[in-house]
Amino acid sequence: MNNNSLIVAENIGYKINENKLFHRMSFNINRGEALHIKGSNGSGKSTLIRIILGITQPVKGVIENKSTKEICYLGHKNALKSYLTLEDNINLMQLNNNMMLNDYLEKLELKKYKDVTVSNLSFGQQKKLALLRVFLNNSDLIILDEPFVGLDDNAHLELTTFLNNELEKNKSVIFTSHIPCNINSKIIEIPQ
Amino acid sequence: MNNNSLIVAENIGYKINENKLFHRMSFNINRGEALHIKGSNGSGKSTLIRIILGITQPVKGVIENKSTKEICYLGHKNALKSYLTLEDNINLMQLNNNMMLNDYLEKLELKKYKDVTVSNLSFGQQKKLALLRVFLNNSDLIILDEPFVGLDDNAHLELTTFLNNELEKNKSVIFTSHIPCNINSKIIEIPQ
Amino acid sequence: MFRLELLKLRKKTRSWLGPILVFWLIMLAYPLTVEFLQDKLEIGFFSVLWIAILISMMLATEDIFTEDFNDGSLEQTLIKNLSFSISIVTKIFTYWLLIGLPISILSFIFSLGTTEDFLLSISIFPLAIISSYIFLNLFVLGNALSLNKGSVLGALVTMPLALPVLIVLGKGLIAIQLNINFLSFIFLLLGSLSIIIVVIPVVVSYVIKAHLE
Amino acid sequence: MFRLELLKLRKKTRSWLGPILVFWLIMLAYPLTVEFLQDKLEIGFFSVLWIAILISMMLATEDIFTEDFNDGSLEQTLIKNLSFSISIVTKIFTYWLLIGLPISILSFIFSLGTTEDFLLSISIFPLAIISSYIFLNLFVLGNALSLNKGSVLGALVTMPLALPVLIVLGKGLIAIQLNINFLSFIFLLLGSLSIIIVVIPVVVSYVIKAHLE
Amino acid sequence: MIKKFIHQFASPKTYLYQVDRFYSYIFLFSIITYIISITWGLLYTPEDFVQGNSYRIIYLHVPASFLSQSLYIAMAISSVTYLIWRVKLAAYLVIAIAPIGAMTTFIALISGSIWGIPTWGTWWQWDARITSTLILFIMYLGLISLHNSFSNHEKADKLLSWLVIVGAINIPIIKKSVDWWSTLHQSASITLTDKPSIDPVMLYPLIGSITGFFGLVICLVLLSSKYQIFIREKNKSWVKDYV
Ligand code: HEM
Ligand SMILES: Nc1ncnc2c1ncn2[C@@H]1O[C@H](COP(=O)(O)OP(=O)(O)OP(=O)(O)O)[C@@H](O)[C@H]1O
Ligand SMILES: Nc1ncnc2c1ncn2[C@@H]1O[C@H](COP(=O)(O)OP(=O)(O)OP(=O)(O)O)[C@@H](O)[C@H]1O
Ligand SMILES: [Mg+2]
Ligand SMILES: [Mg+2]
Repeated sequence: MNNNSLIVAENIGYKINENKLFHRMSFNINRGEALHIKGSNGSGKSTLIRIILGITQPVKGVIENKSTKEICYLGHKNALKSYLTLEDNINLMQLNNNMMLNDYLEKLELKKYKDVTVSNLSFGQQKKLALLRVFLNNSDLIILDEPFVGLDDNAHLELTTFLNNELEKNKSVIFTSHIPCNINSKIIEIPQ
Repeated sequence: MNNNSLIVAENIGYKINENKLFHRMSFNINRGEALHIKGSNGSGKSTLIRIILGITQPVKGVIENKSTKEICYLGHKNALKSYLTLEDNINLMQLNNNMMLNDYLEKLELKKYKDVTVSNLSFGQQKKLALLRVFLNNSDLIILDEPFVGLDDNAHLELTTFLNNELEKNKSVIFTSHIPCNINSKIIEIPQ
Repeated sequence: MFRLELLKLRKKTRSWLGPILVFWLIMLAYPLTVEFLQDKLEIGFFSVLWIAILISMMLATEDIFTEDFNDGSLEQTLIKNLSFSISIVTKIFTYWLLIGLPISILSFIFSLGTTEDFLLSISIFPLAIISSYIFLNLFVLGNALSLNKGSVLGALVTMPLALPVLIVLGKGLIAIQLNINFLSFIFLLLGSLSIIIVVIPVVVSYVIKAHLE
Repeated sequence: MFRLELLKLRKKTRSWLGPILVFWLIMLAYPLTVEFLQDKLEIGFFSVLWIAILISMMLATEDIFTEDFNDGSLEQTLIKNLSFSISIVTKIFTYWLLIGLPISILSFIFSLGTTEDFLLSISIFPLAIISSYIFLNLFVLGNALSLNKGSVLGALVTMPLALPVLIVLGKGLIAIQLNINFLSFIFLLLGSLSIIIVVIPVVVSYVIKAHLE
Repeated sequence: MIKKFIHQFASPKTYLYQVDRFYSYIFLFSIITYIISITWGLLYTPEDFVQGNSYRIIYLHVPASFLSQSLYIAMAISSVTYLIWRVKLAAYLVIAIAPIGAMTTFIALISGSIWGIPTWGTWWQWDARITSTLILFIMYLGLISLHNSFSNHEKADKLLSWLVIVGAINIPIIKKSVDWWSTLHQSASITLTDKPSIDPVMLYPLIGSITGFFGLVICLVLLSSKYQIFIREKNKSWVKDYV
């Protein structure tokens, strides 16, 4: 509860149609901290994230977001337009940092696919394209719902290094993952 | 090339729009064998699988499928109807083995969600539901494109045990995965 | 298989009830847009009826394949050991049963309500049945051609194919009213239908396979 | 933001060219379904015109939100620091610009071609512009209400709302022909439009938020 | 032998450099021809006895209608070349011509409609020639759309070529429609065998306008094929050098 905290959740609970997902969850995230939300399938990780984002309202408790900037979020769905090319999708994302963009396109091996329609890209390439929004964010809170899904080793490494860098820059990260990853983070576990 | 072989691929090559994915790939799979197709994102694993399935034609080479039964396939997409309930989706799959079905519903912790619309299920629950088609297959070749994506540890274990059992029953498995898994298999790597 | 298609479509209320409601809306709205006497109402009535059937069939097929394409079911059907064309025929028939048939019945009712001529209206019924089936097939083809969102191929191809049917319908109506060779129009339509029923599923299955490659 | 919507829609050829082509088809097909002399053609013409505008607006909005809903873009828009209602207004305007406006122009041309009455046709133009915008808004509401495939809520709600507009259009036409208080109809429509433009986006944004929860 | 020759000559690279050599001459020649014949036709020919001044739209209508079919035939020839000899350039030409063909057909339809208003009293008639021209227009659009809707360019090329060849039946139908069915539309006024049924005063500017229009459209086709080559071969080193 210090000045440094970004998200403060107190006693939040959620249920849908008599299906109690969690209750009395309290946690807080400071700047420069990462939070790994763990739990089995269907335990309510994505739901909790949507509560943090403010899309869903918790049934009980309060949650406070002290950041003034837009949250950078990537969920299970990529928010890509499958009928547009890679390049058009990047245009839609309105990423400003052009130099870095080229850098990341190179690193993620997407450069030569600029004119390929997204529906023709491979599963992992689509995820990597969606992650560009994260790599080039300018917010102080990054929320990722299973971002490692479908990534090959190279891209996986790229993402962990990036996130660790961001943490050092005093940004905060909240993520879920069933795939082990190398990020130094607090852990909360949603019980079944 | 013995009597026991199920899939025989010789010198197959594929390219799309001047983008050469692979060439001169040869491999064969015998009954009771597993094949792990490896490669980085966009290297052509899913494309190779679609060629094995006969959906896509290779540009060069021949591939022969000696199985007489339908292939059991689960790709990146779940082939579920998101507007139907879990139960209706199971009905659509036309799975016959009812006792086993209940067993697996129990094991995968899906039982209590029978009446929930698939679009409301969690990411992992949807994958598990799609995997029911695999768990209750009656074919002698199972092809899975990144089946471990989104599964929690319990479901992951369930799937590997199942696949290992199938292999012992002399069935064959072809799969791709960026997530390490415990299946004793041949490996082919598609070079970048 | 038919049972499965039926289950799928029935639960997707919007897809079958939507077109029927729209048909109903158009037929209800028609008299509102004209301010003429009862007898003049009939003049435009049948144009609107045919166009309404055309439209509702178009709406009915709007995602007949795109959905299966996007969620991966189409691939599953493709690797089944059964003819893809047959599965398309089944699908079309299911759609017709849940949408085309009710609309044909509604056509009869609306026609009776407007013209108050039972004989005329009862002749409208087979015309509506056959033409809805033909339109459904045409739009299925159109939908298959434009599985890809960027393409308007479907609309472009269906149009020239639908026009002759509309012409025949228009002429058939005159035939009914003048009480001449009405049956020959029915046979003409039935003839086209029988060709279409065979050809379209085959073409559609090729088109979809090409799209999936 | 408008620029982005425009880019998105423009590349999705089927979504904007499709409805325009369908409109064109209906208007072309209309004379084929009737076998009357030129002067009688006019009687049904305007009914068909209004219905065609209605239909093409319905087609235009058919996946205005479902697509964004399914691919997750809607969530992204929601967490942006900008008003969701405004983004809906922008979206509607883009759709109208790419579909409603061309259709209004086509209405003018078809009307001119059929009636050969320039003054009448030039009065049709504003009616078409305003009514296409109104219809678009109504169907956007409908689409938002039935984001979920199982629901026909959209069709059910839009219908009673569209009927009054059609009635006004019908009466407006009479007004033009009799050369009386045409302007008052335009004002009536403009009045409804101005209310709708404000109310619908707000309602729609609530509905969508409720769907996403 | 033939195959080797064709492949050598029809490499996109050679083609591109040849186009650059001749393009400006063709352009200059045709624009001058077209302007001269049009001014002549519009200003210095007498009014038509029956149609008054409205017939002057002929200088747009006839060349456009004529070209809409010629371009389709060119597409069909390219398609055959592609399917038999697998010449890539031919495939590029097919898809390069299609939009230009659609454009000229559109001009033919519009100019015909405009001409129809004073002469026939209607702008549209479901008569054989007009309908078949409309179908030609829709076919052009359909072919373009078909090509766009397949992500695999080679597949798209092959399919397109086959369909172009199948669709070629429409061409004789358009040509002969005025003879086979009695229609509102004019029958041929210029034929190779008979003496023209049109006054020489109108004939020469008409021929001139056809030639000029033809040249201009060829220029468009050249530009469009250049564009196609750039798109399809953009990863080849010589294209990068060229640009
Ligand atoms: C939308 C309406 C029309 C369409 C689609 C149309 C189409 C065509 C076509 C396809 C040709 C054939 C060109 C060729 O033989 O290579 C043609 C030629 C011609 N059209 Fe039209 N036309 C239309 C209206 C008119 C009208 C209204 C007139 C004048 C009354 C007219 C006069 C002519 C003449 C004089 C020729 C030249 C005939 C020849 O020398 O072969 N057309 N038109
Ligand atoms: N209408 C409903 N009725 C009953 N349960 C529901 C309903 N809608 C959603 N649920 C349940 O709420 C839970 C939502 O879980 P959520 O998506 O947050 O899981 P998750 O922890 O992200 O899982 P995963 O690891 O699979 O992504 C699921 O168990 C789902 O079945
Ligand atoms: N039209 C096209 N033009 C160029 N490249 C294309 C086109 N369509 C597909 N591709 C490429 O073909 C490849 C298809 O790869 P595929 O989906 O088989 O990859 P994968 O090995 O399964 O990757 P992942 O691990 O990400 O699932 C991708 O690199 C994709 O970009
Ligand atoms: Mg989740
Ligand atoms: Mg893959």
